Amino acid sequence: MNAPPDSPDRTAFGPDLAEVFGPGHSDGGPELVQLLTPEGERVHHPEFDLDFSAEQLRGFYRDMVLVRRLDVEATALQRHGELGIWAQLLGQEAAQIGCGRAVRPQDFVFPTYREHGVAWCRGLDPLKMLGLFRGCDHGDWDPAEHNFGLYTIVIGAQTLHATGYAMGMQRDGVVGTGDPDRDAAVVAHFGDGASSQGDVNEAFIFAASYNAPVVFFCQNNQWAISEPIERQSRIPLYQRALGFGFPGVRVDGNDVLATYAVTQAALQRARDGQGPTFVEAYTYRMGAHTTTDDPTRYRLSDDVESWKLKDPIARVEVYLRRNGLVDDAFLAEVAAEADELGHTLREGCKALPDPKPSAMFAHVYAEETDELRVQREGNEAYLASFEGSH
Amino acid sequence: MNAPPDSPDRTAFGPDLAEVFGPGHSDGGPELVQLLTPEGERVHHPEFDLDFSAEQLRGFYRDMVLVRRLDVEATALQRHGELGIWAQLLGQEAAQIGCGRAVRPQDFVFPTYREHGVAWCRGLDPLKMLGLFRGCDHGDWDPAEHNFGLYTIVIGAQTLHATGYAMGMQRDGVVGTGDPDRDAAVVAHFGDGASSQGDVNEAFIFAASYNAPVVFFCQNNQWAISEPIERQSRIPLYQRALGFGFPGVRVDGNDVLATYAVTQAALQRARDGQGPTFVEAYTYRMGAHTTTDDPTRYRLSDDVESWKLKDPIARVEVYLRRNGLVDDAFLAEVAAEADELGHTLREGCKALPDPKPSAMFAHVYAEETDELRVQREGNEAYLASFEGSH
Amino acid sequence: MATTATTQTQGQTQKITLAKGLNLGLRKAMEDDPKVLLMGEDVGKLGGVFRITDGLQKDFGEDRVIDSPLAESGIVGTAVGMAMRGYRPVVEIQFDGFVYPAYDQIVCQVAKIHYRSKGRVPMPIVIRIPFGGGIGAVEHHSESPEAQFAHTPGLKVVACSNPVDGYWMIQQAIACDDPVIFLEPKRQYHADKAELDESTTPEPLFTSRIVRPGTDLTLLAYGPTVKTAMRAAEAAAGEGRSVEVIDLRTLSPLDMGPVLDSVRRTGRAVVVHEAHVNLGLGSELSARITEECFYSLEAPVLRVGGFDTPYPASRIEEDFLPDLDRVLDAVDRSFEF
Amino acid sequence: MATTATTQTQGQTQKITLAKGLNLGLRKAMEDDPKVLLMGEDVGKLGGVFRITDGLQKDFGEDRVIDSPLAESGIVGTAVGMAMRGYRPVVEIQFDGFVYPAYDQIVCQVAKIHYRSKGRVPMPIVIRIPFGGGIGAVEHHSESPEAQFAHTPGLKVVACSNPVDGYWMIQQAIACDDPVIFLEPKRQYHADKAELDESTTPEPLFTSRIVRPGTDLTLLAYGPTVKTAMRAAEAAAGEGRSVEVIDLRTLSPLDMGPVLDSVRRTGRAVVVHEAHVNLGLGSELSARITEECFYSLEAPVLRVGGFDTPYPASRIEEDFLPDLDRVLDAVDRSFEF
Ligand SMILES: Cc1ncc(C[n+]2csc(CCOP(=O)(O)OP(=O)(O)O)c2C)c(N)n1
Ligand SMILES: Cc1ncc(C[n+]2csc(CCOP(=O)(O)OP(=O)(O)O)c2C)c(N)n1
Ligand SMILES: [Mg+2]
Ligand SMILES: [Mg+2]
Repeated sequence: MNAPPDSPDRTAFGPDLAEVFGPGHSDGGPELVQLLTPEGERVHHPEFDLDFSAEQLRGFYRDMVLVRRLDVEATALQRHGELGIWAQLLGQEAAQIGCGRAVRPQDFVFPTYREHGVAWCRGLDPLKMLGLFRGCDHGDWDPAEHNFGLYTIVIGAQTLHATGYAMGMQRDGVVGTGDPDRDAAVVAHFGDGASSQGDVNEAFIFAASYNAPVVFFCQNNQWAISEPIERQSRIPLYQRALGFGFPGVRVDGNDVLATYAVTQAALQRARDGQGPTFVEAYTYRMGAHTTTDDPTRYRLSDDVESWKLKDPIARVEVYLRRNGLVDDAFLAEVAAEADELGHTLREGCKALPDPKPSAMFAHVYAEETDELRVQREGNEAYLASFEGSH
Repeated sequence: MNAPPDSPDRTAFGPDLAEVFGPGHSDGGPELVQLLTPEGERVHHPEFDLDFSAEQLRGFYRDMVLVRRLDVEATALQRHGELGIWAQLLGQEAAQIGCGRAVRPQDFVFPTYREHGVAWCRGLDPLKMLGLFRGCDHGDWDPAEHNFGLYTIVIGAQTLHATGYAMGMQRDGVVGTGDPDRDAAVVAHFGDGASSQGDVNEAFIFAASYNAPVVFFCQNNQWAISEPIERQSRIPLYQRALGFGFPGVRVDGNDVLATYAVTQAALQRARDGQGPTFVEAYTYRMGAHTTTDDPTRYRLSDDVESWKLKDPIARVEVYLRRNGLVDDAFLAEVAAEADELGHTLREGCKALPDPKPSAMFAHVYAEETDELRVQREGNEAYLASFEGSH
Repeated sequence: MATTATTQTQGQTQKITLAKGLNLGLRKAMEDDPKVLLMGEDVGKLGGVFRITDGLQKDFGEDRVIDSPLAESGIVGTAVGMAMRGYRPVVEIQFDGFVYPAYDQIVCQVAKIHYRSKGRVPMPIVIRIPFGGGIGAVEHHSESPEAQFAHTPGLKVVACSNPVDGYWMIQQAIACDDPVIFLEPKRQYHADKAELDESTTPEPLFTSRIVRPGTDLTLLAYGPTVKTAMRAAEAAAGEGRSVEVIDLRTLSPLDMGPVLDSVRRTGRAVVVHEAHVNLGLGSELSARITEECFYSLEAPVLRVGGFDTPYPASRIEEDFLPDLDRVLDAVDRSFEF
Repeated sequence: MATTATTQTQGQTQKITLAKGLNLGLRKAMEDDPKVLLMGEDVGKLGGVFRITDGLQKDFGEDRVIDSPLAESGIVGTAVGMAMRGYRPVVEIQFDGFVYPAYDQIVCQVAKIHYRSKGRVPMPIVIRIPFGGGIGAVEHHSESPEAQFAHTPGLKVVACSNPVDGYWMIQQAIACDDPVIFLEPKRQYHADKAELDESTTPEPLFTSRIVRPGTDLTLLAYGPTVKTAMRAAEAAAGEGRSVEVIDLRTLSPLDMGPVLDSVRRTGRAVVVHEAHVNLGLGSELSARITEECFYSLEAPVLRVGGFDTPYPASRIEEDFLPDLDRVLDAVDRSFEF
C-alpha cells in the first residue's frame, strides 16, 4: 500500500528524498565518519581527523572494557533478583566513551536511562546506577557535582532541559568568550526512537532559534524496543537537523576515535557560540532493550551476528596490539581491574541499604508542608502500631 | 550574544546553514515559485507551470474579492460588537483561494482558525464562520458534508488529525489507484508560528513514516501574533520537510496562480501514493493577528507598506485587464456581488439566533449520561424558578 | 489488507488471565468490526510490552495493528484523524506515566470534538492505559492518572479489575461511540485466572457492581484495589464486621445508584485507590455520598490511597500503596465515629 | 546583558488594577534578583496578550524577557533547564487552554525533579496562567485547569483574586523554591482597582484569608469567584444571613486551618469555582471538611461550579459560570438541611 508508484509529477518536487538517501544502510552509508574500521585499521577523514596519544587510546580501551563489565555485572545482578530491571549498553560502549571523554569538566551532560558509559566518564560511582535500577531511589548523585543530570525516563524530555541549560550558559557569559577553561556547552543524549517525540523536535527549534550551545547526541542503535529505525525516519537521522537550520553528522558509533573527534568538534563549535549540532552515533543495541525484553520476538539473529563483527572494543584492541601500543601485561591489568570492578559491584549492590518508608515523604517540596507532615506522622504512627504485634 | 563568531571549526560541519539560506528574504528568495509577479506579469516556472483558462482566472479574482469583503465585513461587525473577535485573512487571499481551489471534492481539508477563504471554496456559508466568532457555537458545519474540518484553535493539533485521516484514506484504498475520481488526499493548514509545536513535527514524522497522502500547507504570514518568523526558524520554513524525508517548496502565497499550481501538484503527488509534501505559502498578514491585537506595538508600518505592493488581488486584476480577459462590466458585477455579500452578512450576523442555555448540555456524549441529565434538569428547574419573578 | 483471522474462541469456557481476557476481547472486537484498529508503540510483532496485543498483527496485518513512531501525542492525534475517517482506533499507551505527552490531544481534542461539532463528528476512540503500581518498576511506570481524565467532560473513564471484565469491557468500550479511557491494572495482568464463559451476557459497561454483599460498611474500589478490598472485607468478616465491596468499574460517569443504595444501608463508606488521595476519585465520591446520604452517614467517608508524594522508589512502593492493613485501619476508624 | 532598570515604584501608594499589580510585582522581582527571567509567547515587545509584561523587555532586555517559539512544552522544558542552571524562570502561558501541551513537562519533570534528586535540584519555576471565563472568547480561552495541577504532588498551586494580592503573591511565588502554578483570573485583569501600599507586609503565600466574616455559613472561593462570593454574601446579608467568605488563595497545599475553624463555627459550607464540579477543588474541600468537622456540619458541603460539560460557546457562558444567583441558591439549599 505504501510503495510510491512511479509518477511524472515527482520531478516537480525534485527526487524522492527517501530514495536518494535510502533507508538506513546497514553499514551507515557513505556519510559515516570513521577513523578506525571494524578491522582495526586507522583511516583518515578530511574534516574530523585527530591525533590520539597512546595513553588516550589505552584509556579508551580501558574505559570500554570496564563499562562493558559494569553492564554485564548489572545484567547478571538483575537475573539474580538484585535489580528490578537493567537497561543494557552492550554494543554502545564506543559511542558513550567517545562522547563522554570529549566532554570537559565545565560542560554539562543530560543522559537518558542508558548512559552508564557516559556516567562513568563523569566520575559517577556505578553503584548509583545500580541503586536506581534496584529501586532504592530515582538517582542518588548530585548533578552539580558531576555536571551530569539525573537519568530521565520519559523519552526526550531532557533534550529541552539541555537546551534551557545551554541558554542559561549563554546568559552566564560562558559561551564564545574564547577562553577554553571558561567556555562551556551541553550534551543532550537521546535515542533514535526518542527522535520522534515532539519535545526533541521542539528542542531543535529552541536551540536553533537561540543559537544555544548544545550538542544533540543521538545514539541510533537501530531499535526502539521492537521498532526499527525505519519507523521513525525514512532518511538518515542526522539529516533531521538540516531542516532546523543546524548541521548534522553521522559518525560510526562503534568507533570510539571517530565518536570522540566528532563530539569534540561539535562541542567546540557550541562553546565558540556557533550553536547546536546534531551528532548521530550510528551503532547497534547488541542486547535486549532491557532485561525484561525478548528481542527474539522481533529481530533476526543474523543482524546481531553481523554487528558483532563491528564490535567497538575488539577493533581498538586489534589496533593497539598491531601497533605495539599495549602488551599482554596491560591487557591483563585491565582484565583484572574489570574483575575487581565486577566484585565490587556485586558486593556493593547487595549491600545497598533499603530506603526507609519515610523516605517517600522527603523532598516533595523544599520544605515539608503541613499536609505532608500530617500524612507522614500519621503513617509513622500507623507503622508504629504494628511494632508490638509483628 | 547570539551572533556566531568566526571559527575555523565551522568547516568541519559544512557551512552554517542559516547563513547559506539566509534568514527570510523579504522577497521570498530565489527559491520562491511564482507565476504572476506583483506587477501582474505572467512568468513561467520550469516545474510548476500550468495553463489557466480565462474563466479560471476570473474565478480566482472573484473568489478573492469576495473573501476579502467577507473579511472586511466581519472585522467591521466585530468593531460594532456583533462578533466577540475576528481573525482576519487580509493579505492571505491568494494563498487560501489558490489552495482551496486546487482541492477536489473527495479531498479533505483541516483548517486552523483563519481559513475563511478555504472554507469559502469548500462551499461553507460564511455565516457559519461568523457564528463561531460571535460565540454562538464552536462551528456549525458538518465536516463530512464539505470535507472541511472544524476550525481548530489549539495551534498545530489538526496537523495530526490530518495525518490520521490520510492514513484512513490509505486503508480505504483511495490512494494511488490511478482513478482520478477516486484517489484522494488531505490538506493540513497551519501557520509559521505553529510550525514550532511538537504536534506539527510529529505529524511530519507520522506522515513520512506511513507515506500518508497529506499536503502540509503552511501560510507563512511572517508573524505569529507579535513574533516574527525568525523566532521559529532561522532558515526558510519549507526546508523543515527535508529533514523529515519529504519535499518542501516555497511558493509565492500572494500569487494565486502559483499557489494553485503548487498545491495541485502536491495534492496529485499525495493522491498518487507518493506521500507528504510541505508547501510554504510565503505571504503576509496585512491586518492585526485578530481584532484584539495591536500590531503597531511590534512591527513597522514600512514593512506593511512594502507588502501592500504585493497585493494578491491587484496583480490579478492588472493581468486580467491588460490581457483583455475582463471588462468593466465584469468588475462592476463582482463589486456588486461583494456589496450584496456584505449586506447579507451584516443582516445575517445580527439575525443569528442566540443558543439556548440548555444547548451547553447537548452532545457532551453520544447519549446523555444520567449525571448530565440531572445537571441539565436541575438547571432547567433553577432557571424556571425565575420565570415568575423576572 | 488482511482483515480475516481465524480463531476458534467462540462458545468455549476457559481459564484466563486478565492479559488473556484483554487479548481475546481485542481479537473479538477486530473480528466483529473491520473498522477497529490498534495503534501504539510495540503493539505489532512484540505484542506490546505486556503482550496484550500478542498475535494480533500476525492475524490482522500491519494496517490494522499499527506500530507507531515514539510520540504519544502523535499516536492519539492520528487516532483522532482515523476516527474522523470512520475507524475505531484502540490506542495503547505503554505505561501510565507516558500518557502525558498526549494529554493535550486527549483533553482538548478527543474529549471535545463531539461537543464542538454538535454531535456531527463521533469520537469512538479507546485509549488503553496499563496503570497502577506494585511491579517493582522505575519512575513513571506506576502512576494512577484516572482523576486527571475523569475531571474532563467528554471523556469516559473505566477500569477493569478481573479477567472476565477485561474480556467484556474492552469490547464494550470499543463499541461505545464516545472516547473511553480504559485503565488496566497492570499488576493483575498475569496474577489470577478466572473462568470465562463467552455465552453469558455481560452487564452494561457504565455500571458498578457489588462484588461482595455486606451490611455494616461500604468499601469502594476499582482496578487493582478491588482485590485488596475483597481481602480486607474477608479479614473484617473475621472480626464480625460485614463489609460490602463495590467494584466501581466506571469512574466517569460514576454509577452512583448502587453506591448510594449501599451507603444508605450501611451508613459508612471507605474508598480505596492507588491514586493520590488529594483530588483523587475518593474526594468526588466522598462529596457526592455526603450530599446524597447526609442523614444516613454514621461517619465521614474515609479515603485510603497513595500518599500525596510522587510515586516513590520501588523498594518502598508497598508502603505507598494502600494495602490490606491500611484499608482495615480505615474501616476501624470509620467505626470509631 | 541589560540587567538594570530604573523605576520608581517604591514606597508609593497607588490605585492599581490586577494587571498593573502583576506587572509591578514582576518588575520588582526582576529588580530584586537578576536570576529572574520571563519566558513565553509574545511577552516581549507586545508585553503579552494581556500586557502583564508590558515594558519589561524594554527595561530588562531580551535576555531576561524572552519571546519563545510557539511551543508550550518547549517553553516549560527549557525553563526547567534554566532553573537547573540557577535561574528563576517565570513562564507565561498565553491562555489556560494552551497549557496542556506542557502538561507532561509540568507533571513529570517540573513537579518531580526536586523529589527525584533528593532535594539536590531545586525547581523555582513559576508558571503563570490567565484562567477562567467570562471574557466572550472562543474555545480554549476560558478553562479552569487548577484541579489537574493540584492533584500532582510536587507542584504548588495558587490563585490571586485582587490587585494587591497580585502584586505580592507573584513576588512570593517567584521567591518560593518550589514550582508554583500561578493562576490569574483574566476576567479581573482590568476590572477593579485597589489601593496598593508597598510599605505593608503581605501575609505568607500559602495561606487562606477570611475576606468577610460571618457566622451562619462559610463560602469558599478563589480567583474569579471571590468577587461573586462577596456579592452573594452581601445579598444574603440582606436576607438576614451572615455569610463568611474565605479567599482560599492557595489550592495546593490547601490551608485548611481557617476553613475548618470557620466551618466549625458556621456548620455550613459552600464552595464556588468555575472549574467543573466533578473532581474540582470543591470535591476535595468537601471531603476534608466532612472528615474533620463531621459533627459540626448542619448540612453537606455544597458545590457550585461550572457544569460537567466542556466550556460552552461564549454567548451562553454566563449560564455555565457560577453567578450570584446560583451561589445564593446553594446557600438556600444548605439552609434547607
Ligand atoms: C514518553 C515515553 N514513551 C514511552 C516510553 C517507554 N519506552 C522506554 S524506552 C523506549 C524506547 C526508546 O527507544 P530509543 O529512543 O531508540 O532509545 P534506546 O532505548 O534504544 O536507547 C520506550 C518506548 C518512555 N520511556 N517515554
Ligand atoms: C497551543 C497554543 N498556544 C497558543 C495559542 C495562542 N495563539 C493563537 S494564534 C497564535 C499565533 C499563531 O501564529 P501562526 O501559527 O503563525 O498563525 P497565524 O495566526 O499567523 O495565522 C497563538 C500564539 C494557541 N492558540 N494554541
Ligand atoms: Mg534506540
Ligand atoms: Mg503566522
